[in-house]
Amino acid sequence: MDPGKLVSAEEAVTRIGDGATILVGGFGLVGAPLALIDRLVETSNARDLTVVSNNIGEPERGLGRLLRQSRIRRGISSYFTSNPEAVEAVNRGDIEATLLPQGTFAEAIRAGGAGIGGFYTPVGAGTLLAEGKEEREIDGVLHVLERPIRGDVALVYAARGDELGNLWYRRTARNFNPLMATAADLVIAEVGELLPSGGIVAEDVHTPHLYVDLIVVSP
Amino acid sequence: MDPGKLVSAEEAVTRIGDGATILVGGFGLVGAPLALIDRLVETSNARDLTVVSNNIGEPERGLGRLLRQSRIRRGISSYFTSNPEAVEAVNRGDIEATLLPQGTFAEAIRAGGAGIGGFYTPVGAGTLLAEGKEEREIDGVLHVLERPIRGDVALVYAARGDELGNLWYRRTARNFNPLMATAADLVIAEVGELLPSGGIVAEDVHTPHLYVDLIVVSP
Amino acid sequence: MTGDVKALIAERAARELRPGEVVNLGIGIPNLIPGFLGPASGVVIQTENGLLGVGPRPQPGEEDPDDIDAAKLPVTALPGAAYFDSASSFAMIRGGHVDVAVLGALQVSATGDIANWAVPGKSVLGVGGAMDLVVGARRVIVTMTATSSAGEPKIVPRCTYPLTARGAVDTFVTELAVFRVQESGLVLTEFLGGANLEDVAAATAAPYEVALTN
Amino acid sequence: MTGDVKALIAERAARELRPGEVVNLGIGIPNLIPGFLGPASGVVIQTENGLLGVGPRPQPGEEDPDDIDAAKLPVTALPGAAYFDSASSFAMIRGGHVDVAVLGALQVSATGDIANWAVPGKSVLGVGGAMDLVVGARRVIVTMTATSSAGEPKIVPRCTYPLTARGAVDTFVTELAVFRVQESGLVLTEFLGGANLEDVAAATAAPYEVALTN
Repeated sequence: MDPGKLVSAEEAVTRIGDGATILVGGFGLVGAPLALIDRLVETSNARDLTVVSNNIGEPERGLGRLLRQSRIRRGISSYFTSNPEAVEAVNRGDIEATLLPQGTFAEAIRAGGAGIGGFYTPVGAGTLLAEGKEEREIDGVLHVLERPIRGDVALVYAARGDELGNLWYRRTARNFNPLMATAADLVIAEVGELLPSGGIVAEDVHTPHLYVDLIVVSP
Repeated sequence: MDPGKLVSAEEAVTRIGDGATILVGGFGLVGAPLALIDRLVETSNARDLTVVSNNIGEPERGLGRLLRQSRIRRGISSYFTSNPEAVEAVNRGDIEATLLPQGTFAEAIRAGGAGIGGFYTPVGAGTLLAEGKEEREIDGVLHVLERPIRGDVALVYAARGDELGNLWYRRTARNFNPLMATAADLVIAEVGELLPSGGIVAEDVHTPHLYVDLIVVSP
Repeated sequence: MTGDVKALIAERAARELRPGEVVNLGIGIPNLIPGFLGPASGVVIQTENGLLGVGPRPQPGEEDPDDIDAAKLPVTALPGAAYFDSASSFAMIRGGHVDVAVLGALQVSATGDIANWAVPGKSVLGVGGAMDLVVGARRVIVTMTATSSAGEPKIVPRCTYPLTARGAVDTFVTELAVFRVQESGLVLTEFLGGANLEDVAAATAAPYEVALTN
Repeated sequence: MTGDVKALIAERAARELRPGEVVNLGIGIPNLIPGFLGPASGVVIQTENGLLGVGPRPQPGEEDPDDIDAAKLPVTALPGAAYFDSASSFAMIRGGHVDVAVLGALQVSATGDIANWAVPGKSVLGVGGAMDLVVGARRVIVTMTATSSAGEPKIVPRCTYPLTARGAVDTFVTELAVFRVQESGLVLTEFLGGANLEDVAAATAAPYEVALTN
């Protein structure tokens, strides 16, 4: 029905421009759209990227490759520490780091996709991570106001996708992918297996197809 | 593994006390836990209830039966209008009505279950439904601050449940049920079919079992 | 309002929808639109009670009790449909992922304000998803008769009924004309059902320009 | 810290968990706890990267690349397990649906403050789910050695390291003792590994009462 969504990884990453904010799925490398990242590293020249991802890959793997190319200007993440090279890059001042508690990070991306202007969470209130943010007591508990996160492009990975763009994630490879698929102007889904339309049980679609703009099949 | 969750509908509704706030799933009667509601009507005397439900049933059906018994003190809903008797009861002053846009209603229940202290939505800002609520401009758009909704007890319906309490909802009977299952101190799930533990594919569990306290099998 | 008038409006509104667009249809005239969309229209229908990919009405006797739309009428689901909960559905709507909302109105203003949920002096006890839809959908089309049953124009300089949202509507389709809300003001772009300038003038209380596009 | 010390702490912490409780286990000592839970413990393990019902580590060669825990180590899933996305997982945690979080700490105070994610003077670039867990879990158990590798007591009158959360911790388990944070102040309820009052006094900088429960 919508054959226009299916493209090559190389073609897909041409849609990422200089200065873009990209949301990248995965918890560590599990559920990360590795073919898309590799093509971004190898065939795109987009620079000054803001990367929103729970981790910045590992040395030489995933987003760690992009980091080595000095193409990341800013990272928004809950755990830079899993890639020592990301920590070094931040400490050298090569990339700007915004750290969020992992649940706030997830919720802020969900809010970005859901048209929520901001939300109050008790997590992080009264700590270093609330500095510069509005805080208020709600029912006697200190909360911090967090803002939604959106991207220009989201790169997500799903084990299964159908031709319409419905997605189904396998085991813990789901993680941030469904949230990120809602929160970017252009959503590129890398799928392990491409099914005909309707190949995912309608109740068990994790990401409905309206969120997905382009589909790339993993090599 | 947790046989203690399985009870009769009659036993389950004894857990609803006078003055309780109850969250009741369903869009109209579709996805409403009708056996639980019927037992609440027929075997419980709990009064002065606050009912949080998208609709207040229909005359003589679902929550409409409870309404006829004058046991509802307050309704929080997006659409009282679908039961003319609910409208009459409000107009007579018999029940207090709190009206919310349907998306705000859903999001507030989700927030109640997710530990969110409040959220800003553009929906309803500047209208009658924002009266008495805090409003602020975010990125040039007027938003209204909405508070989370929680209940003492949630009554939900799922086509399938397993012995642990994992739930799977069928077609549009899902609606508010998964949200309500997260947002009450005691969650009672009426299930159409009871499966052994693991009878729902792990990726396709809609409500993980930790949310469910009691399971009742539909007659 | 006769069935002919409703059909006229629905047919014209259907032509506003483009292949691939995700559309939410309100109760009343908008619910007639699917009858005017060809099978190859490519329009995808979302219903806010939790289904993307609404198909035709089922044959009598083939209704599935769990498959309804927001009007609580039986529906079918097309291959590739997806079901989701109400928070997810309104996240979709509020988040701008539904391309078009088509819904009725009691009043609309020349600047796209809409009042469609409450009448002054009556208790306001039903809003449903109307506010979410007009705020969240990328394009909002109002389908309505030009005047109320009392003969009052519904297109007014300023809504006197309680607002659903301000500046939210892009297009009005009545039995007389199509109007576009533009930066410069309201523009009549097309006559319908053989109406002329005089007919529209008599049924419209707000100022508008005329710039026919066909 | 020797393996014996870690095992001692993990074993004692395991006995804090009750059948039916949903527990999230942090990296390090907490990750040893499953080894001390019998198969009939009834404890359900949640990992914040999206799995409720974590089972034993897989046999070598039987790892599934999509099945990991928050420490990024391979896990299995038990029958009746459920997977979910990260927003749902932290909704579960923040919303108070996880009964117990067990995690390590750099410092804790007599009032239950905890510092476990940042060292002063170093860049703070990793927080993960620690803040969400200590705020959201109904009961928070800290497992840690009594003193730092430099020999400094970790139980202090007031945390000098950046806080993870204030007043969040209920129980500390070290290799020397079990402490409960109560309204009245910190209470030592049990000695571990043959330690005595003197050992604990030397390793503890915060004031505490002693009220042995066994």
